[in-house]
Amino acid sequence: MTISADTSKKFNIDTVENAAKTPDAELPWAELGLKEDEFGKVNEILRRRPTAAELAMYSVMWSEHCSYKSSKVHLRQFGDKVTDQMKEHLLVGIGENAGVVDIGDGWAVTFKVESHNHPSFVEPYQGAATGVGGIVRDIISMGARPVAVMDPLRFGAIDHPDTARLVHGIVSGIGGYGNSLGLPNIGGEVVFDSVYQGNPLVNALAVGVLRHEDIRLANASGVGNKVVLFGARTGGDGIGGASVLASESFDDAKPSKRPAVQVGDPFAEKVLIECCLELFKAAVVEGIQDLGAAGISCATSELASNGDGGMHVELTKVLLRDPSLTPGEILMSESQERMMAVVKPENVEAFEAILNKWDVEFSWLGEVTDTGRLIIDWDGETIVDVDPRTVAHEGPVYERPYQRPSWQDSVQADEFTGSVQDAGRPASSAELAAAVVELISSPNLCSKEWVTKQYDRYVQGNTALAMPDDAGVIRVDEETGLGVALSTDANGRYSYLNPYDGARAALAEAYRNVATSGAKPLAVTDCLNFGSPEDPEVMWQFAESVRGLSDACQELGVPVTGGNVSLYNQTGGVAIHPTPVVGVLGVFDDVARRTASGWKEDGQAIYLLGTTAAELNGSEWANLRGHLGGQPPKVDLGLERQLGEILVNASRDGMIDAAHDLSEGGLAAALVESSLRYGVGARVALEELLERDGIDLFTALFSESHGRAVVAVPRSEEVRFKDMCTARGFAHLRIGVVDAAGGQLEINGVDPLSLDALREANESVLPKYFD
Amino acid sequence: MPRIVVDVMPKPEILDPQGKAIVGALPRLGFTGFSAVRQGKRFELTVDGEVTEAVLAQAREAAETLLSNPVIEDVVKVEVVEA
Amino acid sequence: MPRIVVDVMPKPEILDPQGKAIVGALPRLGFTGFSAVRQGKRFELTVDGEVTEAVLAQAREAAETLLSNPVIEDVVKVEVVEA
Amino acid sequence: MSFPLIGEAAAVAADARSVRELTGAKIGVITFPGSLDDRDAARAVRLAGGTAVALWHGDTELGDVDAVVIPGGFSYGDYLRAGAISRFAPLMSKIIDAANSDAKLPVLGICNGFQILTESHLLPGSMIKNDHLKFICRDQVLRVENNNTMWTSDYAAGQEITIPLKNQDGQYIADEKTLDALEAEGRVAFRYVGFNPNGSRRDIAGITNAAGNVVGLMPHPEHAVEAGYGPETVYSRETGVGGSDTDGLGFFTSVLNKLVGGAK
Ligand SMILES: Nc1ncnc2c1ncn2[C@@H]1O[C@H](COP(=O)(O)OP(=O)(O)O)[C@@H](O)[C@H]1O
Ligand SMILES: [Mg+2]
Repeated sequence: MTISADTSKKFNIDTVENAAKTPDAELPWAELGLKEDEFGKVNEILRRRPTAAELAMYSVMWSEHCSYKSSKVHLRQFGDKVTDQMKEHLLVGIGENAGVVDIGDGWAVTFKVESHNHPSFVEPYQGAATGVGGIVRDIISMGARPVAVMDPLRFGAIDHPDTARLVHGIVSGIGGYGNSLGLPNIGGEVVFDSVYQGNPLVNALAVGVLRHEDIRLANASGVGNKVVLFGARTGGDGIGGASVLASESFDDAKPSKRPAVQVGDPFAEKVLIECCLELFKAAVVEGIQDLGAAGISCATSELASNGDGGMHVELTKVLLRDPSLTPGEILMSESQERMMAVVKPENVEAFEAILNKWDVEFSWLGEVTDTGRLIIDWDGETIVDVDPRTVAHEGPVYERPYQRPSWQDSVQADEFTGSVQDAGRPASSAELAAAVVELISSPNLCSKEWVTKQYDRYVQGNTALAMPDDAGVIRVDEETGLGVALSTDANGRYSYLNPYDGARAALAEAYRNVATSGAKPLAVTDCLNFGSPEDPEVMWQFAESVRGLSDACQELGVPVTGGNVSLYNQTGGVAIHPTPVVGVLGVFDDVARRTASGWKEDGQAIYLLGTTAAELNGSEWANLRGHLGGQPPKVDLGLERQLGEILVNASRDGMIDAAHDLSEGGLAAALVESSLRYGVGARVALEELLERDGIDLFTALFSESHGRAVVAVPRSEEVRFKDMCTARGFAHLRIGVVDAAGGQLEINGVDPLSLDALREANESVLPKYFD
Repeated sequence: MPRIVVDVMPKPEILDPQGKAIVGALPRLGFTGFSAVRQGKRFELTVDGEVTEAVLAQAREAAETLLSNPVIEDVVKVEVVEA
Repeated sequence: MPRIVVDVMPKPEILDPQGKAIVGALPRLGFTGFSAVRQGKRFELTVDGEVTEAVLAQAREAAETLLSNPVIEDVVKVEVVEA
Repeated sequence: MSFPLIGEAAAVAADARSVRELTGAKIGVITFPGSLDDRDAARAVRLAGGTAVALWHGDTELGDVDAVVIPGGFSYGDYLRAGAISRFAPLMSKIIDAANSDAKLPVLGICNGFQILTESHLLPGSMIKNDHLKFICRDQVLRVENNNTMWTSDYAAGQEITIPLKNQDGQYIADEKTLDALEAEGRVAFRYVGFNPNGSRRDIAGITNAAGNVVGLMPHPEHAVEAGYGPETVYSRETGVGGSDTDGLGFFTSVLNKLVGGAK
């Protein structure tokens, strides 16, 4: 059963010939989102007016989302600041569907994070679900088997009436899609802050594994090779704007309604994954591209412009879910679960056999040519004749004005220390104990288990660490134990206070998390979530963040391999905090060496690595007191690098049995989390620390200074461990001992905290709001 | 006790993965006469007492707000049946 | 094209977790007139051509074998509607 | 004692003698469109010492296998009802016949596989949505109530094991008569202990047919077969009990031992 477009119906087909003859025809370029000068440029490129179908293509490919027109000039720094040494492990860098990193033994890993913020606000379940679907297709199209997902999420205030709707929908959407694909969810973030109220952030990361020789790229080479579209049928998804292509509508009947949202079909995608992997194994595809934003427009123009430069397709061959779609709409449709591939004629039969085995529908659309043109026909008449590069790569580039916000200085001057709120700083042992409990039962530091238990972390049988540990860890090679670790992080409050340092802090934290698990950090992906680029102050935040992240990558020697920019995240003219989500990938020779975040063995020594300064600005504690001002904690990437080396060496050489980095909530949060991980407490004394770093107990517990971690060291390894830290000149201090029998966390100067009470405080928060 | 039946279907323009899977399975079982299947929901609300206009209005509103997701579904029927 | 509607409901003696959740939510939203809710499924099968007795028989059999699980569900209706 | 490194227990899973004997037994693992834990089930078979054979739902012949595992996942997306469409796969009718035949082919249905077995009426009852309506993934304690089946003979009767559970439609239901009969005949094979994760009647996690060759359960033994990749039973957050990371291996060694021991 194959229904192609109903060519018997009469469209007013706007052919290239017609366009040449009717130069003055009115076109709805503004409604399609093109600016006047952009429309002018299209005319200039074509040396005539565009056809309706061409207009559809240019408008969607030149949109902010597809062309990165506002961000491009800044993103270049990621490439410019990459040294040869950083490139050592890069097999595929920025620009392809996802970057590919060499992890040794012929294995490679590809990973990328992307946003699906706006769709998730409108329809949380489907928006989040299709976000996972989209990023996973990027991974497949590199030739990899997807092996895990992660989901950094940001919501409005936990008690806002709309938050439960979004949390329920988004979490079940991520789970509903990812669980059905058989991809373990190995980490993410859940942050609540009223700045995200009307604009939740749903970022999704996927990681895939492949052999070096399996890398596939999105290019259409080999004149005469066939172009095929396969997977789900094309429907009217995501083409709201295209209905203004009036010149295209039916003569006799109005097109049927276009869907307001896209609905995902995870089953179709799971079948697509297995089918693609079988195609790769049989070596029957030359180039492949997933269909995401801008659908066929994007796939044809990118494949063509990355290849030998020409492609000729017949659009009526596209299998449709809704036969009333017009050619322009078919080109713009964002229907999910579709792929496009280039296949040699001699492989066509083998290709079809594999698709038939998996019951996947396909249609041959055309072939690769050497004309340098992308030509699209509708029932034999040419409706698109363009240079594909002008569509895919030569879109407009803006140097948008940017300007440091007028309020930045006064915000930075408003320190938490010395502020009115500071008067109530906890000091007595009872107050400090209450403060610890308040901290770990806050929306941002409470247990995220209500979320994570809705995700399958076991499927595929290779998950060595997942939530609540610092990084997700996946075995890649069953024989050797070769594997990877991943963590994503961002702190919107730090970035609001200082976007340059905030971005560096995000990288530092993700890097630290990966090292804490025992993996050597190798590469970076990022999802830059910001407000409107047309607001110069937002644009400044963006520019500063990219500058900060790219500088930091250079300092730490880890390249950005790919990512995503999400702009216009604002409601009622108010932008979200700048939120650069940074994902770091690290590698293990043997994941058996991975370090979990909780201690277990009675009597092991607890060490604090790094030094603590009075850095409470932007902290979780200040947030709980309703304060946001001052400069965020200082980032010293030299120290981060040293800390990372110590953690990785210690893990590899069996010197530590547990490690947990310090980040939001500082030492207090880390001690509680490491105790609750396996329900094993500790006795801690911080007097020496207070003396050494010149701080009080409250600061020691709640400051968020970077470059720190706590580790549990077996007695037998203590000397070796201390010697290593000393040799490297890295601050280390024994602050306590693991106490398996006591059932409590005992900190000198703080009332004892029973683990049962801590667990109850930590785990009851999300159920209270969302069950 | 009287019941009100509410029928909810995916909007026609929206992809219905479940219906798609079913229409694929039917011919394999020898059911060949069907070209499309869509799967929706049927709710039976038991009314406490008599079905007044007010109760019916409540059912209609519940159908639009709670029982269906207006972004992707249509309420196709709200109807009283006697048990 | 003509359609056949098949309605399937959970058996009365089977607990229906979705219906239970809905009946719990209704009063919180101010809908107070309902004492019970059950959630079932509604299928719309599009018939290729005319609805003959044979097609209807197919639909009835599909309803009993594929569209419902007799252990937990009852087919409550198989009915032709014209589009 | 330090935390077992990943892989240690796997290496000692079966001693050298039994491995040699058991590799002769072939255990088929069937893949449907949307199966997810098929490769994991095959790995479990191998780690237990057997030979895993990949089976395809569309095949019309069962071929040369001594037992079959129907793995977990979302076959056909769990659309319509979990297992409803897969039950009609060509290979399923062969499996149904072989399970009911005198040869009594051993069949283990895990999660989606269990759902397929009930849809096929190889096992009574059915699964509906979890009572809390959400997907749940957790380390779950089970009691082995019947160790006289092909898949449980390596456990002690009443033994408590911890294996992962992950599903959306895991609430086991059947009418009272059926439930009473299952209890009376000792066909409740596994019960949830400490926490019923989905509202299943009488805490039932898995059941067996009368002959003991067909067993189905919702939790996933194949995810508890390798140290470091199983539930964190040594210090589990979720269960608070001790145990090992490899409690699920017994399912696979049971059937292999039975097959090699001539029970086939
Ligand atoms: N949305 C989510 N999805 C999956 N895992 C999550 C999610 N949110 C938090 N987690 C996990 O919970 C744990 C605690 O999160 P967080 O405190 O943000 O970690 P960290 O401070 O180490 O970055 C981590 O293991 C993290 O990966
Ligand atoms: Mg951490």
